[in-house]
Amino acid sequence: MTEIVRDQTMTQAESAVATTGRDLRIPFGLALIGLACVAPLFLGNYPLHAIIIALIFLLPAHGLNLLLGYTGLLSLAQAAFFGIGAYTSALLAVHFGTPFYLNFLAAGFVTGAIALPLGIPALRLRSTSFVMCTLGFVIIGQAIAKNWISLTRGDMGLAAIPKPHFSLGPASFTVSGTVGFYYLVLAIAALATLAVYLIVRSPAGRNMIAIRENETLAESVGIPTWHYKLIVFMISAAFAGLGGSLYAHYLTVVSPLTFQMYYSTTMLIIVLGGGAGTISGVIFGSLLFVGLTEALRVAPELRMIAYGFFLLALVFYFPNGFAPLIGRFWSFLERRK
Amino acid sequence: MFYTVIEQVVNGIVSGSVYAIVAVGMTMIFGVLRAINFAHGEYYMLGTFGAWFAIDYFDLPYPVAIVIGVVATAMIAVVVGNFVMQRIVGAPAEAGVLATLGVALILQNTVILVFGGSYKFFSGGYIEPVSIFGFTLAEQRILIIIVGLIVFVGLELMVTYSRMGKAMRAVSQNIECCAVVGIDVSHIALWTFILGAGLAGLSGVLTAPVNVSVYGGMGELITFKTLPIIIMGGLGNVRGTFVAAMILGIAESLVATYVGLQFRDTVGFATLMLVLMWRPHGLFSAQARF
Amino acid sequence: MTIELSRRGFCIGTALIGLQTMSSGAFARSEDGTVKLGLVAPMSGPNARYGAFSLRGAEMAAKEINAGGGVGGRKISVMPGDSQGTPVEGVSATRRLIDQSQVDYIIGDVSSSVTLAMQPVAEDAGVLLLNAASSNPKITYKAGVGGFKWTYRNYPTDENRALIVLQYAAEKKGFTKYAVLSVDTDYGRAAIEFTKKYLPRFKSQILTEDYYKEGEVDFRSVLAKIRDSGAQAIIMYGNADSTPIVGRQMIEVGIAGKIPLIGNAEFNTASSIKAAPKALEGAIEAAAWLPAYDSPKSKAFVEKFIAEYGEAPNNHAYVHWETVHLLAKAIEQAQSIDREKVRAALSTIHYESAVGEVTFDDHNQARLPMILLEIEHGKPAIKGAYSAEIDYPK
Amino acid sequence: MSGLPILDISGLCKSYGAVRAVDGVDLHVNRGEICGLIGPNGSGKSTFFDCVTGLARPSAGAVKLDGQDITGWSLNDIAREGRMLRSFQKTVVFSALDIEENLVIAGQMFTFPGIWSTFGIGTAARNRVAALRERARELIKIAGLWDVRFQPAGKLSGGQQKLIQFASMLMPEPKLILLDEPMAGINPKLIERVVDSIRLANTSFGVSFLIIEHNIDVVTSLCKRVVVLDQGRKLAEGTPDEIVQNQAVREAYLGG
Repeated sequence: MTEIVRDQTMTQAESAVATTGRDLRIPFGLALIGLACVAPLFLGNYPLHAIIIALIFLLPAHGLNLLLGYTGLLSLAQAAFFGIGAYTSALLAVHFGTPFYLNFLAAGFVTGAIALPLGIPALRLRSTSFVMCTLGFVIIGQAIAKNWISLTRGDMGLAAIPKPHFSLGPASFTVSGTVGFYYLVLAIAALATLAVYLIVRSPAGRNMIAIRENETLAESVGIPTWHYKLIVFMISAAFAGLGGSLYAHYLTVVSPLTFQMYYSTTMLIIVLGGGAGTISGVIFGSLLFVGLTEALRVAPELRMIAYGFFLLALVFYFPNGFAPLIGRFWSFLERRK
Repeated sequence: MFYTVIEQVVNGIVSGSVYAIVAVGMTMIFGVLRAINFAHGEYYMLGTFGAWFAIDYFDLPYPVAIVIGVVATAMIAVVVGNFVMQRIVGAPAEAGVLATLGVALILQNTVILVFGGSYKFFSGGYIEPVSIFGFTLAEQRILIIIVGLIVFVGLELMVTYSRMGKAMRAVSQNIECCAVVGIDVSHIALWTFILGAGLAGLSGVLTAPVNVSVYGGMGELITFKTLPIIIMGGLGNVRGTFVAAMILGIAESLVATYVGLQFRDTVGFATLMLVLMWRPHGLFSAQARF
Repeated sequence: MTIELSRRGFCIGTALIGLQTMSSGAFARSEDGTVKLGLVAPMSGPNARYGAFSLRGAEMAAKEINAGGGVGGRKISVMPGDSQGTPVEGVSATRRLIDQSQVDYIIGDVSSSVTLAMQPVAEDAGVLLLNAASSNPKITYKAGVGGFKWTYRNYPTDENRALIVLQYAAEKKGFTKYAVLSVDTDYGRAAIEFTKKYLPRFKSQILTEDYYKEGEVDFRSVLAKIRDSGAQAIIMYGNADSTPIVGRQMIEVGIAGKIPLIGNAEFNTASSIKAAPKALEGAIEAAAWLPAYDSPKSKAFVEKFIAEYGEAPNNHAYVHWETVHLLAKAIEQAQSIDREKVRAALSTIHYESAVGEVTFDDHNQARLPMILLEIEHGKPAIKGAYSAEIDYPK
Repeated sequence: MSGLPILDISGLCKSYGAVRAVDGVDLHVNRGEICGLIGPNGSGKSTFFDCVTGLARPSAGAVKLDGQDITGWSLNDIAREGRMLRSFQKTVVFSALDIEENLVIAGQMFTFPGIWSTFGIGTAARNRVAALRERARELIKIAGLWDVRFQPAGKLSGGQQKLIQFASMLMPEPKLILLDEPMAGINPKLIERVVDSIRLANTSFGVSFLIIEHNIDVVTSLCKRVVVLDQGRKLAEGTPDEIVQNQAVREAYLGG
């Protein structure tokens, strides 16, 4: 079930039922935010690193959630846009020495713009062919990164991407340490989450859900499904590009392996595992599937085997991922006496 | 110059045959299960590993290793077929994509975990070069072309004359009707899957001697090469798949020679995307199944 | 009321548990006296074999040192980090070793692309990065007086290698026309770049130029092109795993024994030669070290390695073994595990390695000889050891 | 102006390869009229509907809505105008969403000027949605679905789903509604309720209807005029009584 439905139901219920107990959702949410803000005080550098990676992956996952969870389009292209974003940022930083915020915005803008000509032919295809086409973007993206050597340095990758640097008038500072980067990524992730929230709660979000539920019916009530799909495809690409930019600036290197199926699979697991069509599920998913595996230093093979079994379980046993669980938790917090 | 072109075409036919043997299995699986099998290349890898294991650990001769490789693949396919593939009959396309993606991750990484991720040396096969019409080819490559032809003719005969083949064709055309006239769809799906996976395994074993190196990640590359082939060939269309495989094999070979080796692996998907933009349903009709 | 209490309690409880579990992740630098040595190498992925050899070499050295009482009474413990052979994972592994395992020194990586990406990370953290197996010259162009003061390299560079190979091919074999078939990485590309730099000196030219991806299996098209191009030798700077494949396919297209391979891609190992004896006959290779190298220390290492692991060591096993010993000597000379002091000791060290004395120049680059060999009658024959002073770009 | 028919279709053709599914049909619907469209299975009724509403592109002919030529417009272009809406035989609701959401979605595109404005988060957008919700609640009450309004639409019975769909189509206050077998697959007890709703919409909201229906009783009670299609051509036209008496129509049904 979608969040919108649940939320609406709750507002209705609120007016209907006399409230005697306290709704603990807001205090709990504030506690979580507070915890996130003070995390560096009691977390070591390494757990912070794991959370940073998880928050970076949250951006493309949010994008994929808009596309898959809300609009119902299964796309494997997130890794391609993630890579384009990373390279855009890295190239700007290395060649022109532009500041971080410019590279970051440019990454989002460029990937969104590239998604337009790619989306127009791809979105005309149906299910399987669309999936293949998006997979093609990843493979061709990698080939371009590998072979356009004069621009990308090929397999050698681009190294020594400068750390984010901000200057406001006379004051300037460089985000170099893990803690500094943590706050930067946390702020960006929070803004991105807010943006997604606003999109899905807007009338357009409702239209996206209508398209997911039944495209022809959506057309028949006047929703220009084609335009919406294209716009959402571009937004989701832009999110992936922003994530890629952060990734490049955090790790200070990019290589053609940024374009790989593994990243698309990871993003799929985050979205489907956390619960497609819910925002809290995607946040939970990225912390669990990326943050925790990174923190526990699970060997890559074991991690992928676990991902594989998890995908099967998602398809056959719990198609909504952790969403029902999270939903129950929220209503547990909200429940009155 | 002309000689080189012909030689490259022959090279292309060899790799085309390899792709064809893998891709027909994948396309038949699509026909019956309506699911793109993202794990298909992994069965190719499993076949190779089975044969490598037989040769490296037990010193068995290559022909025995072929049998072991194919049988091992088929046995794994029985397990996967029972637990995964039968369940995605009739499920939406996305479920098939995700489930087979999961299977691919499990198979590939289990093999890497067990045998290590590095390259292994495959020592079996018939690698002595022979000369035909002035071309030198390893005997193994001639074997690949011959097996490719046998598989093609065999499949054509099977779907036309055998009971199982006819049932497969029926299921691929209309799944609801089959259930009505008493064809056990899930049974057919399982056997089609085992046949397809077995063929992929066979292709792997046959290719190993000329590719020399065996490693856990090799299946993914094959999956990525076969996906465009089966879509261009018209999903579920065996003849179309054969033609598409040959076209891709030859195109790759020519690109490697005249454009650059580094661009070869992109040919498949680049062609696919051009084709999809021009004809969204592939080069060959998907209606003419089997 | 009870329900509400328990719910509130639950919230606070969760927060506390979270605090507790997370804070346990941040442990302080260990003071138990061991020397923590991080080893970044490809432990998984296509180059996992290199990582395995590197780790065995390093661990064997650590064992030897610990058996002899450690360095200044401290034991060495080797902590592996998996780079998967990719820059991104390499940086991740390096950070993990520095932040989480709190290592004092890092040895790594094999692949030049990865090492180049690791340099700024080690520099930021002020952790000594001692490279033992990457050959791209840029690594030490940028080190020492070039900038990164924490990067050292105990391995000869490609510039050296390219020159030696080309010189031998031109002067002893009389080759002037070459085809290039190298791996598409920093290593393969840089080696060709430096080869090109010295081509005019030997009045030679490159006729065809191709780069292959790691994991490539079909070289027939390219080899046929090379056959028709009229090249006299194939310059190949690649990884060991491709050598048997290239060799076999050279036999197939009929150039084995006619156009030899020159460069570096483990042409000299028994397994490569066994895979395609005809193609590798006459191959010329410049290596930092090879098992057949004739010095007492080298022979003893090979024997001990085989006794320990039941397999002959490769180049990577040797260089990592030697580098751990080198580092131990530096620590001993510094009489401290203080990083700054160890770094200073390294800069002035005179270390007797199996291939000769090691000293570092002002770019933190070890002065090391390159061993040149040719495969004759199925066995590597050593043609001499060459070394050259590097001209750093001003 | 009011003399003009609300929908005027002339010479509509649709071919699939060599097959002519619709072959030169002329049809009009007058203002305020409930017009029936019947014919045996495979006579081209649904294809005709698809061509008129933009789901399929007609091969030839012209469709005029309210005097405006809308031939070749896409389904959402036509629907977004809010003048002519259509229903479907099988799929009728957004099944995961509750009734109110279904209705709000059905009304959204007519109150927001352009796609970009739907991404709006300001007061204007919120007020628009609030107004939609208000109207949705009214319609839910009229349709008698108030008690089940928070249930996912897909969980409700076929008849209730038809009512939801019907209510959805009234959200933008259309002038003409095309119904594709509104009575198919619903409980006979509910038929009366759906018929009443159609009549109510016709009389109090002034909506015209074109209805494909197999249930001849429903057609007779609702429609003043009935058009019969057979093999893609118009076979007959007239009052329900005339049609029932028509020899050609009887043969077509018996023969088909």
